[in-house]
Amino acid sequence: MSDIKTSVNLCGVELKNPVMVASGTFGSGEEYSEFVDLNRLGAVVTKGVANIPWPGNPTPRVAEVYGGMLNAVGLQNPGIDVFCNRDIPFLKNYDTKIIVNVCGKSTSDYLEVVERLADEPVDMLEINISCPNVKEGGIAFGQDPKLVEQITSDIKKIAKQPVIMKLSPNVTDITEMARAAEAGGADCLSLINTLTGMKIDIDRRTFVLANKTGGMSGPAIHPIAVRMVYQTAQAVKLPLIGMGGIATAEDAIEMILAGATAVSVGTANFVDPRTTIKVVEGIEAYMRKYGVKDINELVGAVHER
Amino acid sequence: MSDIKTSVNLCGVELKNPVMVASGTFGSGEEYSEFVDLNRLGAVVTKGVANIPWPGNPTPRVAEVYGGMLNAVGLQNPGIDVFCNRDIPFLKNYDTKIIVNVCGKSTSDYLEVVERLADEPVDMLEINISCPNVKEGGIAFGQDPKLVEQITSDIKKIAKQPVIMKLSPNVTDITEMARAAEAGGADCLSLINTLTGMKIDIDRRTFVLANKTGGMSGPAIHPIAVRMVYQTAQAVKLPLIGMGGIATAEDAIEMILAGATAVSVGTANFVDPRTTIKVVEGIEAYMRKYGVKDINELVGAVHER
Amino acid sequence: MATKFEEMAVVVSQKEIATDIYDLTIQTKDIAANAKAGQFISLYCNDGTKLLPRPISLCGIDREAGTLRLVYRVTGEKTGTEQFSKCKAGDEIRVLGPLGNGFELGDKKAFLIGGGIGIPPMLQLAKELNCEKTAVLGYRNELFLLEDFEAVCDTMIATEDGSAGTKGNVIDAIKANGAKADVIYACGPTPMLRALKAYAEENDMECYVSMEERMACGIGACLACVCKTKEKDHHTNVNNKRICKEGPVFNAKEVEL
Amino acid sequence: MATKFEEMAVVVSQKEIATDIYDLTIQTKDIAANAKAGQFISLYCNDGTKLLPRPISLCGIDREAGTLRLVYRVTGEKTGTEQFSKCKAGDEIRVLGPLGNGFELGDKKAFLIGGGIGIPPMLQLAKELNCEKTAVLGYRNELFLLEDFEAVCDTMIATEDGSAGTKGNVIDAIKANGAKADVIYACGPTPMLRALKAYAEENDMECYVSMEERMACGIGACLACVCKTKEKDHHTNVNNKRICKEGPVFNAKEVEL
Repeated sequence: MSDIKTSVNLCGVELKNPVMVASGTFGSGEEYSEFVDLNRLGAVVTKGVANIPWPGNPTPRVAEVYGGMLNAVGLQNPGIDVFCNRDIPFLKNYDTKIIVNVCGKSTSDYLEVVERLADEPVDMLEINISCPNVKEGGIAFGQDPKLVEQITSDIKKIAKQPVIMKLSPNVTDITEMARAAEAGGADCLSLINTLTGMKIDIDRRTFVLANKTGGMSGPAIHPIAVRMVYQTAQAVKLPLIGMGGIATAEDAIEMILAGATAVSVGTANFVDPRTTIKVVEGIEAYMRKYGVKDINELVGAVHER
Repeated sequence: MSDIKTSVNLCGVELKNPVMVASGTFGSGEEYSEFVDLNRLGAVVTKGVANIPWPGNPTPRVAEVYGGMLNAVGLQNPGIDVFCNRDIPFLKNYDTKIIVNVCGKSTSDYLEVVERLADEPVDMLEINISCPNVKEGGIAFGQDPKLVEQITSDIKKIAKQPVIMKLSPNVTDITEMARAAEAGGADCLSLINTLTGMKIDIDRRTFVLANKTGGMSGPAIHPIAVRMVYQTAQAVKLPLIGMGGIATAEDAIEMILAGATAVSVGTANFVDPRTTIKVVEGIEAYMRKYGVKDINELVGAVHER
Repeated sequence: MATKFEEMAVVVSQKEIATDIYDLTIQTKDIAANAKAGQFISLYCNDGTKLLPRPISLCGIDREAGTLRLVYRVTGEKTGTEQFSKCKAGDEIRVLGPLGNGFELGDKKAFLIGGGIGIPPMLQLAKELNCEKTAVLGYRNELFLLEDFEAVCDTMIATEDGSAGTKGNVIDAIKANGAKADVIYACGPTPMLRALKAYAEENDMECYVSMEERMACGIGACLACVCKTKEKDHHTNVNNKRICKEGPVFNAKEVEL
Repeated sequence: MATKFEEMAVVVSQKEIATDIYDLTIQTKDIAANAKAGQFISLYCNDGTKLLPRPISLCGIDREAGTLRLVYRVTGEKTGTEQFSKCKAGDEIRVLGPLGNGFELGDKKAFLIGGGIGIPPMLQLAKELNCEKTAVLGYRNELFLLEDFEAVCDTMIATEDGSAGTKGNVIDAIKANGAKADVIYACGPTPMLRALKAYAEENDMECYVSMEERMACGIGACLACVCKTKEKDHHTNVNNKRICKEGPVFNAKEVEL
């Protein structure tokens, strides 16, 4: 492994490799630790945590769609207290970076969590302003550039860790949201969250999801994610974490070439619990095949035909 | 067939069934007439036609993606004169409705085509204000509600046929665009056009498409289309033509239940040239299975679980 | 200690035993040896358009041979289950398991109640329970697995159309036979489980139900397949237990049905 | 009059004849009987994640037996061509064809020039051309189909590494052999076609080239696979001919390369 450098630096945080997991697809790592050596991941991004426990949405919460899935879990989470007492200590057993995904229904919800995390041994915060499955907060913040900038700057005032703003793809122009987050002082951006979709059961003539709509993820959305990462990389100077349908090392490399410094594996964890490790190994194999000494050479390296 | 009624009425135009084709995937029908009896389609929607011939984009113009494809053909078309002299007479040989898709780079381009079509024997006009692959016009119109309303009302002033406005999914809120088109006097809406995507060749580290980005279509985008059709059906009173990833009768019925009065088969024509006929037959089979006497009973008939 | 295994299982045999009901035996490497009655496994399609695993309960476990018997229903055309139904001896299916908690084996006089495609998991339980036990099987009309049950325990059946056994549902069959027990183990449609929960309460019986919900990960990470519980759950502290992890078997008193 | 057919073709035989080069024979119902040299067919994957057909040129046409021979390259892992390469006798592949214009057969002294995976379509042409003809085949290093050509016409070869025939490209081989002809038929990489177009102009030869581009529909409807042409095209009147419809064979003078 020593012949190639796979480590990347995300606003001061050094990851051993660019492969992390997408929030909400990996819990806090415990369930997957039976299949994946968490020490081999660049970072674990936890499921979103709020100031208090959230029960989430009614079931059914997931539906399969062509090449992907819809989810409307609704950010069920145990609240920041249980999280700090249980999930952070669990993750501290591993040599990987800890990125805590933060959700809320109001600015003060977010700030309460961020403040509570200030003295915790976590490496970065990812702010979920783009969950399509909760009525208040979430998506409402992520679709308006003024609100994006405001909440970013409010959070940055008190955050002790670098702040990643997670962007919604359900917008006309993702670069507008990216620039707003940059203007608000974000350290990093992650994109894309899920695209809002719907599935109807034609035999029962009902919505498959109790929530009617759900966030679409999986390989089906990958080309949209690559496009948005590319556009965002052209628009801002911040490092990007690319996600959306990454299931193979090839998908991850495509995202890196588009401009992502790191990548997250999401839905693919459900399809094969060892996907993350396969992506780590596949990136190394690609680097060796093409004589890439340092993965940073690949970031944003797509060029005209 | 007489036991069930499959005909639908789109703002005064009676289609024998709700199945049509998506503009740009079927030419003007000639190439597919070897595989499909055009008399069995509710309507043929032609490839977009402008006031003058357009050469389109450089190649490669298409790329395959997971469960779909990207295209950046760039609306290559022969211009309205050739179209009126060749394509309309061809289609008049068949007992199907003719819907002409109109594209332009400026309002006056659109108006010139609409005016030229005024005395032609075509049934409806579909105005493409949402093509992501041409720099001027197209998408620029479709992402701004003021422009949508303005161009709709300009066209309605001179159009002799009912006007369908074709909406872009690359927006934060499709209902805003739908309401703008309704306010401008549109007779009908069609949605969704393609989602902007990108594919990178990781071996060459180049964009697969000469145009860098392309419009994504195919089954992968179906859940997003269903969601947008449902939302739009709740927001406006106009009849809707649903499209986006319809490859089977089940997909078509899902779209109808979501609120579409008619549906268009697009990319699936490339996958199986007889898809349209299979959808027509599959809808009839579904109606018989569930004792649906009139397809209009199904339009928007999705209900809560 | 790894307790779950992802494997390429090999089909040993498969046949259709009733309309759309398939009886599949697969050879596993580690799963069968570690499985118990009431657990399930996830089966993956070989088709990139259907990404999520299909949870299927264990109808039989042969720990020595390392084989699992799965009896499942094909839910429609172009479905994942249809895909599995076409597999022949020697074909491979990717699987993950064993998953879920399974039944706790007690020694009280028991009813093992299965309704429709909830019948199969009761068979392995019938084999493992070392106590007085009666299987109560509810069918629409077409019978399956009946001889398998009759070989291991007393069995009574109900059919919706009365074509065999008691006409009606499983509770009708119990009443018609004047049968009694101290504990119910059950798997089947939610209305049946709901009725059994009420029946157990009325008759002061314990009742354990195996539940179903749409799943994604199958291992407790995604929080898709929760059910409402009386007690706060361990994971989120919000009365939402994970069917794939804390379940699928719950004490009926603990869950909303 | 239908001239194109969508069919389930049946694999008759398949073998790998060089690294990643496969030789596939399929039984068709109507396609072979209606096909000519230089045409192609579209092959569909059996995998819903790969929707677009793969155009593959015809290496051999047996109109009486109704079979087609396809010699194609597997372009990578998890590709459609890899999927085809795994088909065995008796397997079905959905196909559409014959597509495109094919070569017009003349009687002038001809070079049949193939480069790499452009070699296969020249074989059927060699069989059909009733004139003086020489095949000129350019390989990287590994030879394939050579004996097939030698059985039907004079053949000269070039290899990039000089391991067989002339070291260099197809034009080097022609020069080294001092060969002359009046017309060129060619299929291969664009740089080769470009060089042949120039060579033909210099030597006052006719030159017909078979071109490639990414396709979607394969029948002329989607306008994906156009090439720049000197003349206005019939379809759009904008100097863009459709490779799948007006092509894939063009007079080199008519197209930009």
